This record gives sequence, structure tokens and C-alpha cells, in this order.
Amino acid sequence: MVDEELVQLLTPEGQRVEHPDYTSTLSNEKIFSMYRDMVIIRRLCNESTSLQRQGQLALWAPIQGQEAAQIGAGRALQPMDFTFPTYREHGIAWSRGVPPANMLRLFRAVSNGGWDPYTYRHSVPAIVLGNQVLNAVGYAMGIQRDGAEEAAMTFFGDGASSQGDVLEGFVWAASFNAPVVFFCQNNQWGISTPMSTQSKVPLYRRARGFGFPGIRVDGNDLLAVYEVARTALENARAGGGPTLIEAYTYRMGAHTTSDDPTRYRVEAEVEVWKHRDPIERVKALLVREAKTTQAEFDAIDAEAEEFALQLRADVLAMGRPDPITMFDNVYAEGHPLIEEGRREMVELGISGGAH
Amino acid sequence: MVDEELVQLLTPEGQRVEHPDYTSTLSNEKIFSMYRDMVIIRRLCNESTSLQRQGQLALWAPIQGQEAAQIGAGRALQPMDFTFPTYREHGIAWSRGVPPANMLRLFRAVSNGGWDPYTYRHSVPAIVLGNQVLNAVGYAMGIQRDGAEEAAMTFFGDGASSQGDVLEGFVWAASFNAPVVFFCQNNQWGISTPMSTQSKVPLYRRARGFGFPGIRVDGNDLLAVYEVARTALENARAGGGPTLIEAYTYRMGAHTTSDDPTRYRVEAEVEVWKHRDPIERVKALLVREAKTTQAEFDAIDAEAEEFALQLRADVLAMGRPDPITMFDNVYAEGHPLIEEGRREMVELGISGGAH
Amino acid sequence: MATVTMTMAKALNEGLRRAMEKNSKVLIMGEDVGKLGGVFRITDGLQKDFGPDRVVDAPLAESAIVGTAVGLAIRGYRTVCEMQFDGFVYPAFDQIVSQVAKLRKRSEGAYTMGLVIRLPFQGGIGAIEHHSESPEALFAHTGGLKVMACSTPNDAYWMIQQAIESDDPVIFCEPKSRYWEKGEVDLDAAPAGLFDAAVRRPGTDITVAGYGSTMKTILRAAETAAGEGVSLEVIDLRGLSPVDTAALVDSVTKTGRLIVVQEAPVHASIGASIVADVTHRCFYSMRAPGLVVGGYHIPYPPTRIEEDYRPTVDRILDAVDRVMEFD
Amino acid sequence: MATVTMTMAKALNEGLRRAMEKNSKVLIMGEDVGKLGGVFRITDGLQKDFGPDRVVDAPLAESAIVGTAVGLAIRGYRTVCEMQFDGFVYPAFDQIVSQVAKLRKRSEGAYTMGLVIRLPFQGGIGAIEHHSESPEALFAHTGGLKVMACSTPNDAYWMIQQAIESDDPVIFCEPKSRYWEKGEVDLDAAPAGLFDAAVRRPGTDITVAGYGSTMKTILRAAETAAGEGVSLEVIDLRGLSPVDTAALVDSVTKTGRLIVVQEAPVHASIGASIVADVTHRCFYSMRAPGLVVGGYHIPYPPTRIEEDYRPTVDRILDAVDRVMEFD
Ligand SMILES: Cc1ncc(C[n+]2csc(CCOP(=O)(O)OP(=O)(O)O)c2C)c(N)n1
Ligand SMILES: Cc1ncc(C[n+]2csc(CCOP(=O)(O)OP(=O)(O)O)c2C)c(N)n1
Ligand SMILES: [Mg+2]
Ligand SMILES: [Mg+2]
Repeated sequence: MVDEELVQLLTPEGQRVEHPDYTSTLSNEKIFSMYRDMVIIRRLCNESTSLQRQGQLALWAPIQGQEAAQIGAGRALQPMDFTFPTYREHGIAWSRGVPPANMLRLFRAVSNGGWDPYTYRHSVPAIVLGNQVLNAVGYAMGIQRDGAEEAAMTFFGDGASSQGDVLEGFVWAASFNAPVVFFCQNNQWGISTPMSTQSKVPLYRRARGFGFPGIRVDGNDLLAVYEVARTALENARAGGGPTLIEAYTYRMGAHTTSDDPTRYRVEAEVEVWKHRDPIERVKALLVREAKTTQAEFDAIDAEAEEFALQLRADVLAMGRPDPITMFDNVYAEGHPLIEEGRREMVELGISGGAH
Repeated sequence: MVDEELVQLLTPEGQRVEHPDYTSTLSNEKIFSMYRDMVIIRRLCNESTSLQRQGQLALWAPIQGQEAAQIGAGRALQPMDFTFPTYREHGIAWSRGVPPANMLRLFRAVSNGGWDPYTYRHSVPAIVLGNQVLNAVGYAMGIQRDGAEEAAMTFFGDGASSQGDVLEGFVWAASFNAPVVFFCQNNQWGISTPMSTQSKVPLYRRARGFGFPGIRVDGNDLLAVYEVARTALENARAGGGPTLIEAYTYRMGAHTTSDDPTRYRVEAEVEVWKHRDPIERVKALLVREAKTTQAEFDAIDAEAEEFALQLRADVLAMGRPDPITMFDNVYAEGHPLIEEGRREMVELGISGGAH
Repeated sequence: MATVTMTMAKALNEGLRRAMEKNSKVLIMGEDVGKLGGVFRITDGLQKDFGPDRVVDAPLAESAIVGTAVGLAIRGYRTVCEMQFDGFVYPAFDQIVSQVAKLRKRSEGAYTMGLVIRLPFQGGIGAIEHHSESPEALFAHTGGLKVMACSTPNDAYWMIQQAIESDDPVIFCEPKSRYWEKGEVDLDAAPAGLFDAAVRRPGTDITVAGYGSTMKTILRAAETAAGEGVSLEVIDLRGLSPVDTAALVDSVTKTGRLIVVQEAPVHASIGASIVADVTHRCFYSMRAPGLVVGGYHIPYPPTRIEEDYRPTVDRILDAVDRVMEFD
Repeated sequence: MATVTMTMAKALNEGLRRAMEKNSKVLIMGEDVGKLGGVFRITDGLQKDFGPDRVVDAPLAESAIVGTAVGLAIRGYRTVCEMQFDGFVYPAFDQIVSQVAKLRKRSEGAYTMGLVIRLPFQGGIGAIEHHSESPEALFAHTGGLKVMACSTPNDAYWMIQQAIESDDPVIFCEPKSRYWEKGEVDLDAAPAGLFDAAVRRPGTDITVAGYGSTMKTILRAAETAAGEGVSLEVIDLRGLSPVDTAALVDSVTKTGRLIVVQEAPVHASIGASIVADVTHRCFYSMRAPGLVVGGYHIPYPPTRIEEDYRPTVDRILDAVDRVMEFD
């Protein structure tokens, strides 16, 4: 994976490397706390997968392998920035402070969203590939009009990079010099579609043709992702315009719990990427440089177990919503057809009504 | 206009210039015949504009200033290639052999198309910006499947370059290595929207980020356009994949006869471009190199006048279609609602029926 | 009461201006809306007065116009998106249906999708293809959106302001063929609520409802029908989602007969839906089946023959005859 | 007569296979249709047997899937486009409405838009948002398109082949919740014409029409109603544009009552349109107003409560009661 185009600050073996443009600014404490985030988020994914297997979730979209990409980017954000995720940004959501159980409301099929986007300054999931990218650019145009020093950051995958909405987002961000960072997690697959179907050349290069910088970063390298994201965000906040970041990473698991990757990819590929595990390399660094002890690592694992228990309890406590709530929040100012639906539901005895 | 990025073989003054990659292969005879095309097509535009002013056309979209771009590209095509135009490709249509009166059927509002696309291997006009680009890529995928040595060529403007369909067309052409040439006439304006709103960097550069070559050619230079288009088409036919050609040109007239460009652009800009007139520079070349005589030029002007008279006569002869024809060609295999509509129209006495 | 005579185009322009003056969060975004003032000049002069940050000339991409307006709404702005013509709204269809219509629900009420999509719709201007369509049913079918159509300068002036003030997303349909017709505009008071229907002519025999361009045609037909002894009650729907069903039921309870006139084709349309709904509510009053006089089930024809596609006075009178025959 | 029992998913797979065998110009294009066989495995094994040039794994862009299929149609190919889910068809909406529906007309008959857009539609699988929608009305409203829905494995097997053979563009709606239900497939002869309705259960009191997923629900309701002494005639519409109006008129002339059941919301829908049209044609036979039992006017709800959104046996029986009360 020696690649001139790839920004890397930490090798898969956990060795620091130099880069002409980027230097890690993270303290050992911060790295340790980000390590903790990654462990917990991985645990969240494992627990969610088993909850799904046990019929407690309708679906789960795991992020094993992408923890560094998400925690690195998530921690680079400032509180007032605003993020526009897909369905797979659990690490970003975590960084924004979204309570983990809320992340699972979508997957338990009790909500189409899950949290209050303004509280966490993290938008609700966008499932239609690419939609959120234009929304983020528009939000960034709002930041400009407010004269605020904030940035919008939006997430999408290698597959979504082919959608017109993403590409129009590039046109608009360039045209208006909008304070937005496009964060593409190239995890090599869009369900069964390999990266090579979307593009024969590295994705980050696309940005230049639209008139703004594109950077490919080792998405499994926490330190590099953090610095690249931080720099791009600072540049955006300072009026420097958009950046496309391609985080070169890998989806270690299935697309979702409904998917069967054995049908389309070879195990050897997964094996190769196991050696580039984003958590292991930070651990190696911490052991060597910060002298983090086994006890300290164990404490985090224990915390992750606690966390998982709590998550499970929270999920199991989420009951079936009263069906009448389906009429809530469709319109701000009501609509007779909504009233009619509510009335019918009460008359049919499906709900007691008022909610 | 000295610009390293711009392929030019003939200066605005009609002087030949060298280019490392392209050399003119056109004989004097062919240049003269292309000169004739440009003169006639300009005359077509003038006549159509006056027909519109006289209430004989609903609308007209002129191409004054873009004659070299269109005749250069049009003549570079082989008979079996297939072209996908917008509403402004009169010079391409002419090159494909579409009878001029047919081009005006759309603008006389007696047809939504105008000609048989298979006869001329030139598709019907696409008005929704960008749609035709994807259609062309699909057609090119068909060429591949047939193993034919043909190419598709599609046309769009600087404004349309911002549409998702155009950009998705780039993704697909690259992914499938489709034999398609994207010919963008950057005439600096999309109605009142200046080029700078669509992109801060030259449009041709966009292609590279998608993984195929982009070239900017002086769109007012017949010789350069011809060579650049010919080379791209040959490359496509030979399996070399797509090319984006940006023909850097100028819309000398209004967007359409409904437009009033004085509201948004200064006359000085038009003046500058008058000095780059695509017809005048070829004329200068012909005078100097081919010793074309004034009598020869006069003969073409006379031919153009004849042509305009005939065009006018043909247009005036186009009567109002029988309203019942609106039900024709909606479905290949019929539809009861079509039958019902026809019946109603006959019952109302609007049409005698059967068509 | 300050009333001024102006065209619908001018009324919209004045309405937009007033909305922008009242609320600095109101933006306009679209193709050619700035210096050109839009191809119909509806935004004429607004960029000059409010600046290019509030009247935004967009790159040419409708999905992006709506998609960024969604982001601006999340940021607290209210964007009036201009679609240049009805036939160019489809590239934005996904953003409208998947985001505009659903984000309030998805965010459980956190997001207010305060945006307006202006749609110069219907035919009658002799344009080329894609410039004369009536896609309102596609939006009316979609929960989460509201849809309305103005038919007079006074309504245009007030409804556009009400639409902008509304916290729900509104597809605002403007009958482009009526832009240049003049009418009285009362600058002081709105004529009605946002989605209230208006009785344009009282009558007793048949309720004839329409919206946008067809109102004038219906009123002409009513004149002729009156001469033939048939009294039409003419209702301007104004709201297409929601529809002011109560007003229709009131009228049909009295007349026992219903015709809806629209330029849109009939299958899966608003008119057909109204007929089914009102027939249900007024079953015992119905003296004849409800009819829809609409466009045909075809792509909009070349405009040299468009007047035989759009509902004409003749076609409305023909429907009047057919309805009256049922007695 | 060779009949085989198989699921609807398998029947579609076999139908596609047969169409590809019969005509080398038939292609399949979509997201994940190759090695994965599509997320529902409808194209399972086809890429292996027909190669990646005929079963084309697409980059992820629906407008491009349909837009290139249009170009392939111009070149003489017949592409079956798979939309992964109903809620992802909207990015392709512009190509469908502006090109697929209009190119035959625009080219004055030169172009044959021989392509099929497969749409796994309706809900009932407990999915997350955008995976359970019923957008068929949007296509049925559009002249130039044809729209159909299968509800049994036998129909699935035959209708997909007929749709591919048709020279008109077909939006082919597949009730995804029924993919895994088995039925008899007659491999020798098609059960009916492409858009013919089918009487699934004869009856005398009320005509109940539906399509796709709702057929099974209706048949269950008919069973219960029979127990309560009400005889439902159950009609599977199959064609949504065109609708087999003659079959409905035949039935309603006899029953005098009509209910249409759909998952789609009611306003500007196919069901409402059918009610209006049939009421017109059968006015003197109507003993009660026609009703639509449909989805509500909301974004599809979180699926933990979707069974109270989709028409249930209870809601159909409630409509039956309401209709019978009119006598
Ligand atoms: C417009 C649209 N088309 C199809 C889908 C179905 N779909 C969901 S995820 C996915 C793959 C996305 O791949 P990528 O963008 O690489 O993101 P990843 O899932 O790898 O994170 C597809 C095709 C969708 N959600 N939206
Ligand atoms: C999708 C869509 N949006 C808007 C329009 C209206 N429109 C017609 S031409 C035009 C400008 C196009 O500019 P450009 O692509 O540069 O082509 P040019 O007209 O300069 O040849 C616009 C906005 C359209 N036809 N289609
Ligand atoms: Mg991916
Ligand atoms: Mg242009």
C-alpha cells in the first residue's frame, strides 16, 4: 500500500511516517481517547449485528474496518459544524454525541430518523444515495450568508460517487466556494459493486476537475484522517472553499445484515485488509509511544462490554410505536387528509387516538 | 486568446499555426466546401430569425458564432456514427444531411422532433438539458455489443455541463470505455448565466478526473475543431474510449428569439468576439492559400440566398397538422385512452378522424 | 382599500418583493433569476435590490437547486426555488419526493421544510416541447408536500406570500399563459386562506371546478351555458393538496353535478380523485356522474395544435351537455 | 400442460431467462444484478450464463441506468432495468418522463422504446425508509408509458416476458412482499393478454379490485366476507395503464358496488381514478359510491407499524360494511 497519492502518518504496523504536508497534532491522551471511541463503536457494531440476528433489529449496516475514517473525521469537527451522514455513519454520530440507542431507532424500524439533528448538529440518515450531499452544500451556503465560521461536512461512499446529486454538489460547492467538506469513504464496495465499476482512476482526483482540491488519505490511519479532515475543515471555515477527501478504507463486513458478500468477493481480499486494521495500528502506537498498559486497554474493553449491555437493554426497551404516530410530523400546519387518516385509525380501534 | 491549453490551427487572422499534437489534414477543396456549409448555416439562422419575427416560427435558437464548432465536428463524423444533439445543433444536423426545413418543424411547433433519426443517424432534439448525453452513452454501449467500428457523439452546452445527467454520462462512459465523444460547445453563456457560474476552471479538465482525456479546442477554428473531433472519433471507434471536447466559442446572438441579452451582457464582449469570427478566418485562409476568388465567394452567397428563399417557401408550406395526429406515435401497440381521445376528437368535430 | 391593477407576473414580483422585505431569511434561487429577472421576468429587479446572495443565479441543475434549498431550510432560510418551466422539474423530482416531502417526518419534527417551488405550468403559450406540462398530480399524490395554483393577480400576490410564510413545503403552480393578464390586486388584505377554494361564479345546475389557466375558460363556458339556460357554479380550487373538499361538497350538495377541468391528463389525476371523493361524500345528491375534462393521455402535442389538447370552452360545454343528459 | 410450482422470485428469474434465450438483444442492467443476482436474487445466475455484457452491473446511478437503456433501445437493444427498490426510482424520473415516455412521439414513430423498468414495489417486508413505496400512479399518469403489476408466480413468469416483447416501455411493478410465496406456473401458455384483468374470485355483491401485494389480502377479506354473507367479486387489475376498464364495467354492472385496494395513498391515485371512471360508465348501476382503501397521505411509516398503514383485511371489511350500508 505504498502509494504516493495516499496521505499516511501511521503505517499498518503502527509506525509513524513523515508527510510533507501533514504532521500529527494529536496528544497521546487524545489518541487514547480516540482509540476508546473506535473500540466502542466496533463493539456497537458487533452488538447490533447480534441484535439483528436475534430479530431485535430489522437491519444493521456495520462499519468494521472504517472506524478510523469515522472517528478521525468525527473528532476533527467543531461543535458548531454540521454533518450530513448516510446510513453508515455510526462513528460520526458517536463523535457528535448522538446517544447510541438513538442510532438504532432507524434499524429497529421505530423511526425513519432517530435523533434531534439540531441537538447534535448531525443530520438524520440519508438513504437515497447522494441526496445529503446537496443538502450539505445548501447548508454551507447558509453558513456563508450568516457570515459564520462554521463548516458543513457530508459523507458518502464510493458507490454513491456516481450519482448525479454528488457530482452536482461538486459543481455547486465550487461555484459558490461553499464551506463544505466532502468526505468519501471509499470502502471498495457498493454492496456487490467493486470500486472499479464506479471509476478507473482514484476518486479524489475528480475534485480537481471541478476546481477544488481532492486528497486521498489512508482511511485506516486515524492520525492521517484526523489531520486531513481538520485541515480541510479549517480551510472551509476560513473561507477557503470545499475539499474532497477520499478515505481509502475497506468494508470488513457485509454491506448490511441482509447481504452475503461470499457471493461476490474473495476471502483473501478481506484477509489482506485485516492486516491494515485501523484499531490495531493505533494500539501498537499507544503501546510503544504512550506506554499504555494492558490494564488500560482492558479497562476500555470492559467499558465496551458495559456499553453493549446498556445498548441491548435500551434497544429491547424500545416498544412498538402507537400506530397513530405515523400521522405526526408530516406537516407543520396540518392537512385534512392527515386528520381523516387519524380519524379512521381511531374508528377502526387501532389506536386510542390523540398523541 | 493565446492559451496553452487551447488547440488552435488557425488564428483569428486566418494564419496557420503549428500544434504539437494536431496537424490539419484538410484539402483546400474540403475547406472551401466547409466554408460553404458555414455560410449556408449562418444564412439559415438569419432567415429563421426573420421568419420568427414575422410570426412564422414559434421560436428560433441561433448559432451565429458557433458555425466552425458545428461544421468542424459535423464533418469529422462518419456516416455510420450516430449523433445526439440539443436544440441548437443546426450545423450538425446539416452535416448529417437533415433537410433544413425539417430542422424548422420543431420551431414552427408542428412537431416535437422533425426528421427520421435513422435516415440521418442524427437523433431528435433533446431540450431537457443533459438527457441526450446518457442516451448517447447507452447507444455507444450498443455499438460495443455489436462489435461495430462506430462512434456516438453527443452535444451539450457549458450550462448543461452542470447537470447530473452529463456528469453521470462521464462516469458511465469511463466505466464501460464506451465509444462516445462528448462535444461541449462552451459558448460562454447559458441564457443569462455566465460560464463562471458553472465552473471556475476550464470545463475540459473535468474529464481527467473521471479517467478519460479532455481537450479544449478553439471552437471558432474550423481546422482545429475538425482535427480534434476526427481524432477523438477515430480513437472511440478503435476502442480507445471516450473523449471530452470543449469547443471554446461564443454565442454571438441571443439565446433564442425570446431572449434579450442586453439585460445581462455588455456589447463590448460581443465586439471582441466579432474579431474571432469563424467564417472570416477561413475566408482569409482561402483567399491566401487557395486563391479563392471573389466570384467564388459570391457564388456561395448567391447559393445561400437561393437556399434561404427555398427554406422560407418550405416553412410557409408547413400547415397546421390535423389535431388528431396528436394521438399518433404515442404507443407502438395502442392504449385505450388514446382510442378514447381520438373518438372524442372526432365526435367534437375537431377532426375527421383516421390518420 | 388600496387596490391596484397589475398583471399576474407583476403581482408575483410584488408578492416576492414584499416577502423578502418582511423576512431577511427569504431567498430566491433559480436559473436566470438575477439580471435577467427570470425568463418570465417574475423576479425582475429583485437581485438589483436584494443582492446576489439573496437572489441567487444557479448553475443549471434543478436537483441541486432544490437539494441546496433543503440544506438552506435546515439552516433556517426560506428559499423560493424557480423552476424555469414545468418540464424541467423532473431532474429535481427525487429531492422533492425523498427529501423535501419526508425530512420533517424523518427528523420527527425538528426540520421545517420552509421552501417554495415555483412552477410556471400548463400550456397555451405556443412553446416548444417540455414548456407546457401539468405535473401537479405527481406532487399532490405525495404526502408531505402541499400544492396550490393561482389564477388571478390578486391570488398570485397573496398566495405566494402565504406559501413562503407556510412552514410546509409548497409546490406553487403558476399558469404561465395568464402571466400577462391584468386584474385588481388588493394590497391590504388576503382574499382567503392558503388552501381555500373560491366560488368565482355562483350557480345552481352544475359545479364546475378548475384551477390555474382553466378558470378563465370555465368562466367563458359558464357565460355561454347561462345563455343556454344552464347555470354553472364555478369554483377555483386554489388548493390542490389539500383540496378544499368542504367547499366542493357544499356546492355539489346543491347542484348534484360535478365537472372538474384541468390541463393534466385524467388517469391518476387530481380531477379524477376529486370526482371520486366528492361522489362518495355527496352520493345521494349526485344526479349525474362527475366528469373530468382534461388533457389527453399523450405527451403534450406540438403547440400548433395545443388548443385542441387543452380543455376548450367547447369541450367544457360538451361535458355540460353530457352531464345534463343524465337527468 | 407443464405446470411447476415455484416462488414469484424464481418465476421472474425463469421468465427473464426465457426472454434472454429467445432474443439476444435482451439485456439486463441494474445495481448488483450480476454476481449477487440482485438484492432479491431475481437475476440469480443470469450473468454467469449470459455474460457481463448482457447482464450489466451498473455504477450506482439510476438516471444513467434508464438513460443508457434509452440509448440502447435506439440501437435496437431491449434492456430490462432493475431499480433496486421503489424509493430509488426517482433519480431516474426525468429520463423516464422526458425521454422514455416521449421519444417515440418526438421521433414520430421512428424510435421504439422497447425497455422494461422493473420496480420491486409496495411494503410489507419490514425494511427501512424508501424500501416500501408505491409510486405506480406517477407513471400511470404519464402518457407514453405503460404500467403493470403482477401478483402471482404464473403472472410474473408470463407478464415479464410479455413486457419485454412489447414495443412500448413498461413499468413493471413487482410486489416484493410476495417474492417468496409459491404458486403454480404453466410453462406452456400465457394466462392472459398483457393488460387484461383477471377475476380471481367470482362474486355478486361488491367488486373489489386490487393489484400486486393487495390481492392476497383481498382474497382473505373475501373469505371472511363470504362467511358474513357478503359476496365479493375479486379482480386483479394487472394493467394499471392501461386499466382493463371493460372487465371492471362488466363486474360493477352486476354488483353495483366497487372498492379498489392499493398501498399507494389515495389522492391523485389509480384507485381514485378507477372509481371516477367506472362510476361514470356504470352510473345507473351504482348502488353505493366507489371507495378506495389505500395508504395514508404520509411518507411510508417506520415499518414496525407498517401493517396499520397497508390495507388490512380489517380495513377492507370496514369498507365492505360502509359500502353495504348505502343500500
Ligand atoms: C439512489 C439509491 N439507489 C440505490 C440504493 C440501494 N443501496 C443502498 S446502499 C448501496 C450501496 C452504496 O455503496 P457506497 O456508496 O459505496 O456506500 P457503502 O454502503 O459502501 O457505505 C445501494 C446500491 C440507494 N440507497 N439509493
Ligand atoms: C433541465 C433543464 N432546465 C432548464 C432548461 C431551460 N433552458 C433551456 S436552454 C438553457 C441554457 C442552456 O445553456 P447551455 O447548456 O450553455 O447551452 P446553450 O443554450 O448555450 O447552447 C436553459 C436554462 C432546460 N431546457 N432543461
Ligand atoms: Mg462503499
Ligand atoms: Mg452555452
